[in-house]
Amino acid sequence: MKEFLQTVIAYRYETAAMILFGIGFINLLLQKNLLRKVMAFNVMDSSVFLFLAAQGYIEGRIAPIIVNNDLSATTYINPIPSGLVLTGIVVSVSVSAFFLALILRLYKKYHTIEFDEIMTLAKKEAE
Amino acid sequence: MMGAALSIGPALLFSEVSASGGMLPWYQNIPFFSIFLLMIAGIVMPLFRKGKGGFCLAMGVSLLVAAMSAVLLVKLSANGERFTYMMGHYPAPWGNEIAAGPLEALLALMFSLIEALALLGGRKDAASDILEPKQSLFYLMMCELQAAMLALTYTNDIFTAYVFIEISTLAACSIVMARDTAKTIVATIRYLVISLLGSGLFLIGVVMLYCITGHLLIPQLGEKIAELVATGTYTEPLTIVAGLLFIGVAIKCALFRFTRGFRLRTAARRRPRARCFPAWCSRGISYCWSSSFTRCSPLSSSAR
Amino acid sequence: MFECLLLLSLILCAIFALTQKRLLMVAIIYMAYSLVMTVIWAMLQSPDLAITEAAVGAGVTGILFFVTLKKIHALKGTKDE
Amino acid sequence: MGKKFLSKFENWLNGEEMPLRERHVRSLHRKKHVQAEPLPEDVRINRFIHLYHVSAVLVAVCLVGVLLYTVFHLPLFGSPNNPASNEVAQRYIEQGLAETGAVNAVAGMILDYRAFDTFGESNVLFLAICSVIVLLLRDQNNIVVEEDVQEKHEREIEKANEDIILKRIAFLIVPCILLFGMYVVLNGHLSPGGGFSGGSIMGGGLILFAASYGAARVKLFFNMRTFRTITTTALLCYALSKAYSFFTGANGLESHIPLGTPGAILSAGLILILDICVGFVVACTMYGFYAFISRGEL
Repeated sequence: MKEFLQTVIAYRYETAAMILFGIGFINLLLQKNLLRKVMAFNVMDSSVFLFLAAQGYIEGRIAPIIVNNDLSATTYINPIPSGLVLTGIVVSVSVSAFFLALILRLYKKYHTIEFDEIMTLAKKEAE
Repeated sequence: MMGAALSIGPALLFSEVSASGGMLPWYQNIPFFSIFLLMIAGIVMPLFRKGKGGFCLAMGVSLLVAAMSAVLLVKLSANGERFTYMMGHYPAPWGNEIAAGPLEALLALMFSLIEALALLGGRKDAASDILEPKQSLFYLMMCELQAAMLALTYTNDIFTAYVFIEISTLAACSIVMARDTAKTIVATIRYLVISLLGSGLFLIGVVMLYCITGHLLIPQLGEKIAELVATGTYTEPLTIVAGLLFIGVAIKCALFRFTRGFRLRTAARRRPRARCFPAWCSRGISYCWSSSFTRCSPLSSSAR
Repeated sequence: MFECLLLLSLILCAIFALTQKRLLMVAIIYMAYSLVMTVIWAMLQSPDLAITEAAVGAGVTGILFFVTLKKIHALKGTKDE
Repeated sequence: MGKKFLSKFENWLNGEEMPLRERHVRSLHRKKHVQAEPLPEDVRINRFIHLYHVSAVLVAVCLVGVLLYTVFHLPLFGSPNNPASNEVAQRYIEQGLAETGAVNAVAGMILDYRAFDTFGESNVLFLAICSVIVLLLRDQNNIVVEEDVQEKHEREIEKANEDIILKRIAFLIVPCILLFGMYVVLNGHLSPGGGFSGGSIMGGGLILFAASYGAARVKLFFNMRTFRTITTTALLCYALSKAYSFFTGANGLESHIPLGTPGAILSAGLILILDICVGFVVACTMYGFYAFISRGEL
């Protein structure tokens, strides 16, 4: 038990990220409210970014912005994860804006944002 | 599937031509130009007020790309050549790169022809179903979708693949909802949610793979994974990563069923043929990805 | 220690954000989540990410959520209703 | 048999309850004289939803378990010799200053070494704003009369209760926000930040201005036409400069772009120009999202 706790604390960022990923995933599957689905998607994506950024961190080193002409790689953390996360954040913002626009259009038509109600209404309309 | 991919793997790895030093043979610039032509066509598309100009531009560019891919296919299949092309001034483990061989050229030709046919077939429907000011935006989506498919075909970098998968998702969603009725929007939301699940799993797979190997380019990944498998380190994470990547891509590839059925059943009145394109694309992603998995065959061997 | 506290609050924020009844609370707690994330990224020595997350997660995404809520008439108890 | 199963599976994938109903009818036919009481439809749907919930929870719990198990086998957090910090990261830091001229290694990496990704990313933004325009632009498909009436009513309320505090504060801080955004964009290669973060700060400033002073004020200098011109020009500039650098790089040509002295504001070759382009695109896009979602026009 104690060993397990020590492992969890050693891998605290990764553990938290994976739990957040699970929370986002399950809510994306189960929530009927479309706005909450968007939230869940955002939580899921940012948990992956947290995981990635934690992988680039190295104990006792500083951000990769060159100071005092110190060019040795042992002074700075790994810059690659930061760059990848930056790209990923843009993608997730774009997707959530698109999702919100879709929700607005559906609301204009059906006056609800509960997905199962929308499906029922759509089916009724088709018949 | 992984096993089948493994068996054709070595056959695809023909001679690698290094790209350093001096001008390249002219035909090696074709993949780069075809991707950028499509993207630039997409970027200037909103300047067209009417659908006709957009249609002409999209059609012209996709025919041009098809012709270029055909030339590339002829050139490469003559001697089974395979080359990599640096995107920038820096060689492989540091910069992005794209790679092309006969198979990639064939796929690119196929995509361009399908796109051209879809544009031609869907032209009348698009003109009648989509409002005039939005038609050029529809053709923009078609251009960007094709650019994303070509980039997915040629790319040699797994994170670039993620970005272009997202581009293809957004563009395909916009094409699905182009008719702008309530039914198409409901279909789009279902498509989007499922594809977000898929891309989330794919992203986490890419990230874990990066943590284990420290590389993002597929050839280096392949070498590193072969080394890891040989030394027996990180075997469990590797297996799980392979599973995650596979499930993510599989969810994205099987997508077309989610929209097709709904559209056929409720909106079968008259459907623009252009909208079959996303379906073809998600099939295409699977072909691309099975081809790129073959390039780092150790990954597929660890999946067994 | 402080890191663990931040991570715990992150998880709590996520759970609360997704279980709240009122959509307004969902949006507000999501913004708090983004803010905690910003602090964590600053502690992980990635200032680029911290700036971006503060501007995007707590700023623009939050505003977009509020505007959407206003459009779908979910802001009960405010002057708009 | 296989074909039937496949078609059923496809129907299930499409989310229809048709197979359920069919099966029910068939079972009724089969047990005609057993007189089975048919279950009401909502009970069956409820049962299906229940099953879906249980299986979703199971899948998610399994996924989290597997992921946690994997995570504990990954390289240790924060250790200096984990596989991710290899020769790639080393070169980005040790030679990044000489090769790209950027003091901020992250900016040098995303805009020079791995620029193709970043170009794809700005295309994602462009696609998103175009899709939002397709969805929400006011036209004959997209006008609800009652909503317009209500919006007019709301605007009257707004005019009657002008918020003096909001206006004063916005008057004070909007210039500061815009200035800070520009600073972040222009110093992207020297300090944390860059085109994307600076652009979204500027977009936030514009949104605050529009929210406090009314969108009509913003329309005076920022309408659909300027929006289209700025986005297209900036993205085209980005695409062409990147195409030039990719083409020269792959063909082994000299790029002839001076890198300048590291640390000066006019340095780092293309990175400064790309940052400015991205900043413009992102600021326009963020304001565009707000404007289209709130009003359906710029």
